[in-house]
Amino acid sequence: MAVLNLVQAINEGLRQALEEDERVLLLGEDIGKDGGVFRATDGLYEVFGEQRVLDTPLAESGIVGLAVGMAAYGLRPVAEIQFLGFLYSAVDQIFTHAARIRARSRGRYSCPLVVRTPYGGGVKAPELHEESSEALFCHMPGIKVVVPSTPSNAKGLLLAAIDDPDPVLYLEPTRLYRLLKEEVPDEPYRTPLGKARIARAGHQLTIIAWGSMLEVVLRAAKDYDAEIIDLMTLSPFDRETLLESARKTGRVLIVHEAAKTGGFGAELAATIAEEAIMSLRAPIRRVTGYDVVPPLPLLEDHNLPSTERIVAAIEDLLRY
Amino acid sequence: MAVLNLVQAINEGLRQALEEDERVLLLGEDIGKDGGVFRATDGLYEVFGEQRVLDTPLAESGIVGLAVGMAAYGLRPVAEIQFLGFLYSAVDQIFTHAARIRARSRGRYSCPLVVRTPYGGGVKAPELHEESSEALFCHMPGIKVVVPSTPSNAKGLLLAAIDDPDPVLYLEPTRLYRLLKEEVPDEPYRTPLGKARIARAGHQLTIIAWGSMLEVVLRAAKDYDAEIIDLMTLSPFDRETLLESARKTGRVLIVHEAAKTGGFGAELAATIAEEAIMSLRAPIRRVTGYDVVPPLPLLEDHNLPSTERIVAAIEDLLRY
Amino acid sequence: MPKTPIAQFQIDRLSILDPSGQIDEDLMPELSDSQLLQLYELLTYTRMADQRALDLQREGRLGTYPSSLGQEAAQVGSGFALQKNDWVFPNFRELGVFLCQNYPLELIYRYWTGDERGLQSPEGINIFPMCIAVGTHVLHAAGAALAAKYRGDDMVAAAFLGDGATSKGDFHEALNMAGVYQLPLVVICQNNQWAISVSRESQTASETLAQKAIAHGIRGIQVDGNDVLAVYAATREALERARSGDGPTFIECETYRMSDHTTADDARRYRDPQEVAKWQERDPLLRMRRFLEQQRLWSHGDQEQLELTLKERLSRVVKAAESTAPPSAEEMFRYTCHALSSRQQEQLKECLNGGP
Amino acid sequence: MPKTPIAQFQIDRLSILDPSGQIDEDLMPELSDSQLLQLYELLTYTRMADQRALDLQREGRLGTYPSSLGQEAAQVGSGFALQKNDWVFPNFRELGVFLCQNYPLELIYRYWTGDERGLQSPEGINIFPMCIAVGTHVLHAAGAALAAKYRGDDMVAAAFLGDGATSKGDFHEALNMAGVYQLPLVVICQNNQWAISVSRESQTASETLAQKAIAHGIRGIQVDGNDVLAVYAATREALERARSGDGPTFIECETYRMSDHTTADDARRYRDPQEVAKWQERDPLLRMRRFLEQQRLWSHGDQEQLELTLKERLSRVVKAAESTAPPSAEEMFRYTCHALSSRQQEQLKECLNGGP
Ligand SMILES: Cc1ncc(C[n+]2csc(CCOP(=O)(O)OP(=O)(O)O)c2C)c(N)n1
Ligand SMILES: Cc1ncc(C[n+]2csc(CCOP(=O)(O)OP(=O)(O)O)c2C)c(N)n1
Ligand SMILES: [Mg+2]
Ligand SMILES: [Mg+2]
Repeated sequence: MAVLNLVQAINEGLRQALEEDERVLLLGEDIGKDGGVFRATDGLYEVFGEQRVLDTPLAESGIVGLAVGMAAYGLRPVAEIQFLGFLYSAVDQIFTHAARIRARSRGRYSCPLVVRTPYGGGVKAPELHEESSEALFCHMPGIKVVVPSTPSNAKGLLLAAIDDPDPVLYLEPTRLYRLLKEEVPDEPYRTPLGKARIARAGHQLTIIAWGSMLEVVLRAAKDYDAEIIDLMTLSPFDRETLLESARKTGRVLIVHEAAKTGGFGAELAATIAEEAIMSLRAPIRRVTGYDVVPPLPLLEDHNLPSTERIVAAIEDLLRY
Repeated sequence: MAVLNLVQAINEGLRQALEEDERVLLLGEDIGKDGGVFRATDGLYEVFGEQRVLDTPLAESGIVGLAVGMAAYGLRPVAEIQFLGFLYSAVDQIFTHAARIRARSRGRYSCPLVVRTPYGGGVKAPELHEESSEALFCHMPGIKVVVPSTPSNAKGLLLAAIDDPDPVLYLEPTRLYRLLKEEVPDEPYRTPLGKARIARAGHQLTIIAWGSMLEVVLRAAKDYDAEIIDLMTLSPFDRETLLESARKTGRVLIVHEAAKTGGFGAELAATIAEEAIMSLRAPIRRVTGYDVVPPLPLLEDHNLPSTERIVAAIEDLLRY
Repeated sequence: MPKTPIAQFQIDRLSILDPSGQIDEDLMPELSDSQLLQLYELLTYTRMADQRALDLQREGRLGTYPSSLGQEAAQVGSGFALQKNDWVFPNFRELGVFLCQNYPLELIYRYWTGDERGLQSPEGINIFPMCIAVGTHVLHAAGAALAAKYRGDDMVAAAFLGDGATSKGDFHEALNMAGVYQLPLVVICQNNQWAISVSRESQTASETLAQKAIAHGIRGIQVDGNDVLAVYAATREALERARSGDGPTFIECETYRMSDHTTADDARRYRDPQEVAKWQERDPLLRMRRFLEQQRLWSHGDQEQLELTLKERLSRVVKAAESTAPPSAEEMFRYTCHALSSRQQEQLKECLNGGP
Repeated sequence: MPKTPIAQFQIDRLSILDPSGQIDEDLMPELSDSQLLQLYELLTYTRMADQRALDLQREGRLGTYPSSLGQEAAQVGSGFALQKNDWVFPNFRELGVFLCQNYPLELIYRYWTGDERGLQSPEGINIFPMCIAVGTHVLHAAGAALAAKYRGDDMVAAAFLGDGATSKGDFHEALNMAGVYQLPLVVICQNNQWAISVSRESQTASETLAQKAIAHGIRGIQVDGNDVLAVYAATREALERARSGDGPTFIECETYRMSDHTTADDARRYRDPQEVAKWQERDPLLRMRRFLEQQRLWSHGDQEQLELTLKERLSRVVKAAESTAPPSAEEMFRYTCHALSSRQQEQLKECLNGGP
């Protein structure tokens, strides 16, 4: 087993997908010769050539729309959008087409497409380079949303996403790209979509997080007997695991980077309030980014959930 | 006072806005000579001319982007998007620009823009003509989301939206356009944004709805002592009114047309579960559209919340 | 200010068959007599099937419907040139193209009653679902073309759209991609002069729509869209070039929407009846019929016979469409993804128990 | 297949000042000696301010930064032609345009440290915030132009973008709108041959970028973008036309990105150093200096003096930028909407109490 960071694990996953299945093609801006602005596709153009690793013109709706056609024709395109903030112009292609072609054609066509994109904050990058608008895509029946949190689940989830017969939005926490390294099995393997992971078992409260926030939560909660759930797939999310843990601990804290109002934490809280409320001993708390336009680097630390804010919420919950 | 239906009330509101303020301009597809596909702008082109009522090329991102520039320059554009389903290609202009220009320029520019669009189901219309994806826009700090439910609040909310110094998405429930008529004051008046309305006071449970669902809820709950809240503004929503009612009744039901997962009901439930849970006697229930691709007319009644489903949820809540 | 010219472009217009039924022999594409008759039958079938849809709509037996009246030549001329292995990415107003591909008409009728099953293209017919979101589907055609090129398949993707659609950003992104990758793609624009109430002149300041190709370094041509032979010839040439690796073409067919935009529209609100009358004279069926008659390939009796046959066929089609059992609610769930989430399973159960 | 030509188009290229410093007298725009010197000073200031930003970035005193090296003529030539009442809609690489408008350089430095206040254009300077979402801002320029036309204001909107941006749908939607409404809009493309690692040829199959205007029925012209006089002349002509109601123009300035895409990029991964060397010979400053020297308007001593002056000015600017207090967290809330929701009020309180 090699010791890899998250972006290396993704690179390895992509390489193995290309090797395993000639239907797999990569497309995106600067993913060819340049190897991607974060080097996620480093070396793949050289090995697989411009037939399978396509540099595209600067057109995000175009990239996704093209990939929809490729997927419907029978390929398994993996599109890279350079940053989540640039996916907004492709929302129409995702919502109107990728998510619906199976339903619209009553199964005659489908869309086995993966859209990969770096996302999230904490990297002091320019405007639109730190968006965390995952919730938008979780309200759209027909697509899946996946967020890895470690090198090994990054690779496994990516390969599972490529296998999936439906479109998957695969959000790569930029802050984690080179933050942690771990041993990653060499062979291709799949981490099932739709299943959460108990990152740490515990009894006093349940904390739900994903992506880059998981790492913050693990640090913040290290002195508490918290059950920490790494959601990994946001849509469809693993209701059973969440509800079981909420029923067990009776206290729930949800942490995400995105603005609070309408964030994905709302759905998780609502689900628990609908299905496990009778087991709760305390309010369901959310520690999130504020309801503000995502700030530039000098202010971003004021906006992102900090260990202090998480600890304060834990303490508050434990008082009930 | 004239007796108007909802689309007539909107037409009157637009006319009065054009009369009152020469900064107000309308733009959109087919809003000129044709008067809009639902006749919302009927007669306005004739009165105000092509300088103030602009037919646009077929380009939704273009319409919103153009309006952003007009608003920043000092006008008060009111853009019509023919159906909410066609706003997806303008999401980038809304999220990246309309919602952010004030923050990005630190107040030097702002975006007093209204985007009007028919939305919602129950009218047996073709694909993409019955979308109810309001939740997407409620997760974006910097814009407001408004949904009228009666002719009189339609006019008042529209004029308030046009006055607002920030961008407002004004969603017009298509099913209500000609469903109900009522007396609407002749003079221009404003219904404040951000305030919910108690459509019916009650004690046993709280039901929250908006737009076309309000009418269904009023019918379904007629034999129950339910407090029915018409949200009217979804973003920012009237937290105080909701929490007060939830604390009073101890039982909450939320009804919306959109798919359940990640719908705006999630935020409302989460807010109540965070701030009023200790007063609740029952789970927070949501009766919503299913998590499916919005169906075409022959199946749509299977998807939209029915009075039966609402009654079943009420009965269920009252058992606690 | 004087400057150095560095690039020159020209847009040509092709027309072969004039309103009186005369053809330009030099330009006439190779078509056997039976093919010529087939073209005329398809034109007629398209018109009659369209009229039938309008009748059904008026009787409340169909939902909102967009008529193809007047655009039959643009649709049949291009649809007829396609090969079985080609893929079609239609707009929503291409009845004639569907009929050329032998797409079951009853499915089309069912679609317009609000039944998704109407868009389930039968195996062997590669038609994508009609695209309601105007202009967004050319990218899918480009993507399929790219996939076919990658695989070495002998396939051309044909996308259909209207004049209004050329204003959408996606249209340009698609043409640009097609140019960059030299895709086997033919984009066929039915410039019917109107996008609901917005006239061609209010839609864009460009003199022709064909010249939009120039922006993307690909071929563009304008064709008399009421001339089935010119549309056929231009499409066939573009398909051949695409098939032989010579890249994409954009074809503007100048035609006219003789009807309202859809059955929900009233075109008298915004357009001059004289304009409609003027185009009446350029009717695409009439001129093909005149040509065939002049060639002694067609007679009054043939016409009567054809109309009778088609009428009977249409009755059978309507019967088949209307005797189909309505779709089941379960389908909403089945086709959203390949598998149901646990929440969808619960919802399906509730839906089947509770009913609407 | 023979056809009838129905439309013809030509793209011209304008160039006035050649690399050796010779000008084409016939094409030379009216510029006083002091204006010519001003142009050269702006070119030099742009280059030195850019170099200073790169230095600051290397020292960790600035965030990611996109250099304008090599594109000074395209920026200064166009920026200099603008009038005070015109509005500018920049991309993110137009340092020279900002400096032409007297936009405070310290604000630009502050912006690139990650401070929104850097984009708060001072009253009297009508520059829109730099646009990071490539190609999306031309629509805003078109909207402002429409508003100005409606009001009868003597204003032209000038939008700046790169070659890559011409692939975005929004760019085309904007040009089309501008054509339809005949807006007072000038769109200035800095074709610097690269969009990060994607070359001009891989970006689009069109021979020139200027011809993209043809799709929308508006004027398009190519200019030698390293020739400050040609850029100035073309921009001034376009502005005059726009101002006099003659509609929009699209200007392609052919130039070259001499640096990496940004400080986060390493261009050696994807481009040939020989190409860079070739463009080195066409340096926009050098040729203007040669011209001025030949005109006896400039000497070695002047150059030394100018560099000294600018160096001192830059030190003051950096000091001003770096001595500014950091923004307060409260600003995140204050500028999201004109008023805070009750939830935002609570959040603000928490934020100010808790700190990061
Ligand atoms: C993106 C989008 N915007 C608006 C509409 C509403 N609409 C339906 S058809 C139409 C006009 C289309 O005009 P054109 O492309 O010329 O096609 P035609 O209807 O003439 O066949 C409009 C505006 C739509 N379906 N999709
Ligand atoms: C919509 C969008 N997609 C992707 C990016 C990432 N990105 C930043 S600059 C750039 C290349 C821009 O090329 P060009 O338009 O030629 O401008 P240049 O950088 O050469 O000045 C890319 C892809 C972006 N900022 N916006
Ligand atoms: Mg049309
Ligand atoms: Mg460039």
